[in-house]
Amino acid sequence: MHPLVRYIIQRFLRFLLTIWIGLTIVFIISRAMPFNAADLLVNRILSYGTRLSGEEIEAMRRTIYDLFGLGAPIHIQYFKFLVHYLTGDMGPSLAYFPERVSNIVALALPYTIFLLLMASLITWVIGNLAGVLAALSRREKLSRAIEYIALGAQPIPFAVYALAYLMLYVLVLGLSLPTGGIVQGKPFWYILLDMFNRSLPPLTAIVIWGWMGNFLAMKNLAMKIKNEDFIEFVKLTGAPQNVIFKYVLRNAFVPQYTYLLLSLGMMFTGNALIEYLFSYPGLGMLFYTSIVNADINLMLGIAYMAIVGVATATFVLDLTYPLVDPRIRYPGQR
Amino acid sequence: MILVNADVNNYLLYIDKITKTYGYGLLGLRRFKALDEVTLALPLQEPEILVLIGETGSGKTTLLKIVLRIVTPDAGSVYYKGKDIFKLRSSEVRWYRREVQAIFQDPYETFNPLRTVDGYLFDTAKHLLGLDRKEAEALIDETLNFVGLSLSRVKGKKIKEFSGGELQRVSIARAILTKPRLLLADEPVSMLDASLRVNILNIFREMKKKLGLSIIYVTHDLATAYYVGDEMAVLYRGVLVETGSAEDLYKEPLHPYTQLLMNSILEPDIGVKNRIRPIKLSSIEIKEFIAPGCKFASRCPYATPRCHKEIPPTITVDNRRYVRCWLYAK
Amino acid sequence: MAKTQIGNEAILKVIDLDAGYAIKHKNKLVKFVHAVDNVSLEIRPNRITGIAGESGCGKSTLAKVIYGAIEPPLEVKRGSVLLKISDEYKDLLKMSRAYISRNIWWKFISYIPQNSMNVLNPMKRIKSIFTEISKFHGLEVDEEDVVKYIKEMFKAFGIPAEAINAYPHQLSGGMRQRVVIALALMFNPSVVIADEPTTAVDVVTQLGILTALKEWQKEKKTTMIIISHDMGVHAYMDDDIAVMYAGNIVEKGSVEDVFEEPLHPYTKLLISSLIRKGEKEFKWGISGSPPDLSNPPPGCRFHPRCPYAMERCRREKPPITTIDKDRIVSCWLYEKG
Amino acid sequence: MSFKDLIKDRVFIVSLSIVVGLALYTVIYPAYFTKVDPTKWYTYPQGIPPCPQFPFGTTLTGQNLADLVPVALRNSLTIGLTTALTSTAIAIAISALATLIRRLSTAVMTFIDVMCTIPPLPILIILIFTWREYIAIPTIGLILSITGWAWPSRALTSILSSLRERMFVFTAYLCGLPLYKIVAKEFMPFLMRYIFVHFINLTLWGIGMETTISLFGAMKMETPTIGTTLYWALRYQAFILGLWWWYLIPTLFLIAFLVSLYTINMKVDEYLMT
Repeated sequence: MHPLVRYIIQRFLRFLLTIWIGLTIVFIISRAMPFNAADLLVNRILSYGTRLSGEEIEAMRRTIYDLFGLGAPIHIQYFKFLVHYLTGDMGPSLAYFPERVSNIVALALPYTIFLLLMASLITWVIGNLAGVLAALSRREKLSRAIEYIALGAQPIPFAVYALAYLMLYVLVLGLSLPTGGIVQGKPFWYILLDMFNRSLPPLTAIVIWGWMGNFLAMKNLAMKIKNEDFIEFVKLTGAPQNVIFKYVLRNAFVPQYTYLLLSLGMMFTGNALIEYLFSYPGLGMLFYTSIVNADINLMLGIAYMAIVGVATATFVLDLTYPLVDPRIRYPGQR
Repeated sequence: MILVNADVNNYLLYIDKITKTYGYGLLGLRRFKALDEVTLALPLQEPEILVLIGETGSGKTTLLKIVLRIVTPDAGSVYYKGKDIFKLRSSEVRWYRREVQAIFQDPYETFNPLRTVDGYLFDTAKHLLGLDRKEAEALIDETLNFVGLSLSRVKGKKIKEFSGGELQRVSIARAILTKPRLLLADEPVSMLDASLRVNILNIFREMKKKLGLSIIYVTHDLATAYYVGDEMAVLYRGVLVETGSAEDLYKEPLHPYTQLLMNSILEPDIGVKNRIRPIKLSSIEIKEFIAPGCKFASRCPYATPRCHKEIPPTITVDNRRYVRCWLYAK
Repeated sequence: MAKTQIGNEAILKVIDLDAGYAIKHKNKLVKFVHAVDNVSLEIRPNRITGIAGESGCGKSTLAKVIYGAIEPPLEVKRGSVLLKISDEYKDLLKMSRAYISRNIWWKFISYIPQNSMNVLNPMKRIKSIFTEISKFHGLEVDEEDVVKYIKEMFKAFGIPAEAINAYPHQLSGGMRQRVVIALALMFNPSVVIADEPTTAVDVVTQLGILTALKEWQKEKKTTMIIISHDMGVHAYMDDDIAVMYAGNIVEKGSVEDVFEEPLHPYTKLLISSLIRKGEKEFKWGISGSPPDLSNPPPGCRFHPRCPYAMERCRREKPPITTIDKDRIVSCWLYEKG
Repeated sequence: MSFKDLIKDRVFIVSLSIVVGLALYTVIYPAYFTKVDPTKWYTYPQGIPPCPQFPFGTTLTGQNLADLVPVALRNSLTIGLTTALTSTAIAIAISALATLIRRLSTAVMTFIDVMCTIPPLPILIILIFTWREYIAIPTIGLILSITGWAWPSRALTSILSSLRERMFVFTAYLCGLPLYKIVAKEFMPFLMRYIFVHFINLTLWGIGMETTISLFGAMKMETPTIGTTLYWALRYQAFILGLWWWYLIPTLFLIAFLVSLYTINMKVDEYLMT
């Protein structure tokens, strides 16, 4: 079997494993609550004032229990939960009852994935290019200055930066935030264009901050690779400076690409907060509304879809990894 | 060193048909034999230096790790003073560790760069001999003097402050601290300067004479092998191709591979230019391990079709001389 | 075995060279390791010259300086390295780094580094490493020539033909080392410097590599400089040999003279301490260890380990006495008049 | 960079004193100087800018920032520290498991990589949101470390698996050292540096997550932390109304602490590296 095929199968199995583990975590959370989600829904409905008699309430409570699959022994519940979630049926949303969670989330997911991929790739490219340039350039002072800025920003939490940027964006620059719900019923390219316009403000916010992390990681890595044996040797064979730059970048590319693949999960945190602050209609915004409405079911759905979304994005990027690292296409001897 | 399976009790060490296979290729499904039924023995009464001759990838390091109980073999067993070392009771493990010690090829990798070198000596004293720091000091200083150093020279220093030769002496001192009966040396001099090797080998000879220590000395350099060895065993791709006393092997190497090794020694005098037959380099390395017939067939000047198909049996030349080559089959 | 003398004028002259490593901490000089001290050497064309000596005696530093690879912390205090290019001598140390790396390196002089097991770019195929090198020097070499050259060299050095498209991590250490040697001989340079070409390699492979290098030298009339601590390698390979100790050249001469009648005590010890085939009786090795080059002992630097050390050796540095043409020794035992 | 240089290094001294000073301030001030419970609303006139009587000014919810900020900072730090402690402990345990038991290593490494790719925010928000009425401040730190251990254990595993192959591990084994001693004597000198760096980064990450989650409103909003203070500032439009002291002063305290903590981390890392 060709090593490339073996690699793709391996990555696909890991993709399925991620979804399974993610799903198990979501199940554990949903069952480890101090109160019972179904009771919450029943009380919520009763609070709307209803003229149902005693037994009818009991009957409704049983159907809702069954809907949530409660009451059965834990492994049956788990199995049911798996089946439901894998088929995309995540039960009703508490706040917008009887709207299905999957429909709500399905609208917001593309926005989030679009922003997540765009933000990660742009910050990754800018950060790494700047990092290599800084490591190899002869202009010491400039590269040191950039490094100090990046270092200074590291300890500051992203949330604090997000608030400061929001304030700068709205109050100082006086720019408006595009609001309004999710566009529906328009041709595909129109939605895409609208998605791109909507994502510009949050995207710039993330990129202005995000590149620094990659910059520092690449600068240290490039400095280390610059002193490797094969770079010393290629200098001795008479290679000009731009070839050395190309070699260092090419060899630093692999570990940094792995870092990108794994960091999508981390990037999601920052993205969700920026989506909420900039009212960008992604999972972040949806999460905020579900917290305000205490809509547990919707939250569980969002958590699950976030895991699926990030896992898919990682899997897609993973497929391009063999192009980056020849050791995958041609494994060593023994 | 008799290969016929005799009574294991009157041998210091008896390695009986040790076999170890490793996986390679897809998910390691295809197996190849790193060691193929290797049988060796060291006498109990008087100390002996057995030289194990083999190039990188001949399986010698795997064999040493098996004797040190770091790696477990797939088949065969190892007896030390009659006891199977893989069936030792937990109390006997510490005894075995005291009796059998080892030194390694690269002196700068033997010690942790962040730790002081004497730490290893005090650790050995504490854990294997139960001596605390004060009691161990005299013994350590005495052992270091034996190898030409002293505790004051070594105390509180890290590997940066030593030359390769000095570090190898400290490594030897650490190994002989517990008065072992067997020392395993994995190419101890190949990383040192050619001119410094003889100093270390002289220590080996003294250890055998004065401490009654048997040594398994692994190398690919036949000159040093003859200088220090009593018995020799040639290992090629996990197969024992020739064994015998040092004199026999030096005077009359039988196996073509031993002859090739003998011819490749570069000696510091003018005659070497015309004494050496220049050789063509072979380029088949991994394939040799899985070759059906004699592993050396692809490089052997006398190879016959039979060599490529069948593994030659072990032929007894006289009571202590064995060779595994079709040239000598009856 | 008379050497044909094509104009025995030296192809490479090292004159009064002083170089070393300036170890700085917060750019304050902490110590200066004086690795090459007052070295003069003439390398004759179409011959193999060996530089022998223990680890840490400065032979690798000398090789780097001869090659012109001066990079901090390596500094040249004094002296020049003259390379004969189209019949006139040019001092490598005065030329600009850009000029040397584009026109001199790999064309006139090439360098095989010390641990050449891991000096190949892990991300490039072997073939593209060979093709790219020609671009560094503006040589328009088309693909077939390069592939033909590689196949020929791989056959000579026993590297499997399919390795041409392999990545470095797919080859064994020994094979990568031979690929680097093939790389260094690519443009048929007139001078090749090989720093410990066969350490950490098995005895049989070592003989194979040295034989291939020897045949290449004979066929292409290249000048080679072999650096090794093993006198056996020098005996097999060299035509001339220079023995270095603690930064100085203590003895130089043709390999026949030096091996048949070594003069300097250190050379004698270097040769006698090597174990020969069939030697069983006790032998003395060299005691002690090489001096610290940042503060070497006064007078003759070998006096602490020299069996013949006299009072004078401890005080004064011995002059370089010329025994006869190209045969020198630096020791008070041979001081003239 | 010996220990003496570290101690005499001005920048190190300054940041160390800031960190210790702020830590003491957050512990001593609430204990002795606050007369009123800072979490109770409307105890003071609302929206007064900083003046002699209220050095840090008051909020629109009628709380005196001079009392609120130290308590908020202390709570944020406790969350950060508990996250760092638990996550580092879990990371060390899991990376030791992954490297020392060869059979398990590929399985555990795959699990670590999977946990790195799973986005932590939704899981943490749900857990904290559902349990917010029942848990104290340190427990939030424990919840955060459920996902916090993934990245440090990935780094530690790669270092440990390269150390495991080194020869001096065999030497230590031949010295008769038991397994835990080998880890302590051979691995620890290498690991100390990374464990310290990861500990500090986890503290920063913990505090960052706490701020983000409270901005989402998932925490128990009454408990004073820097995050909840910012949340209420956001809800009461402090930004637009220009009550700069309400959000600026807590943030400046937090940034001062974190920046000096990070500087200490850099300096100690440099020292441990030699």
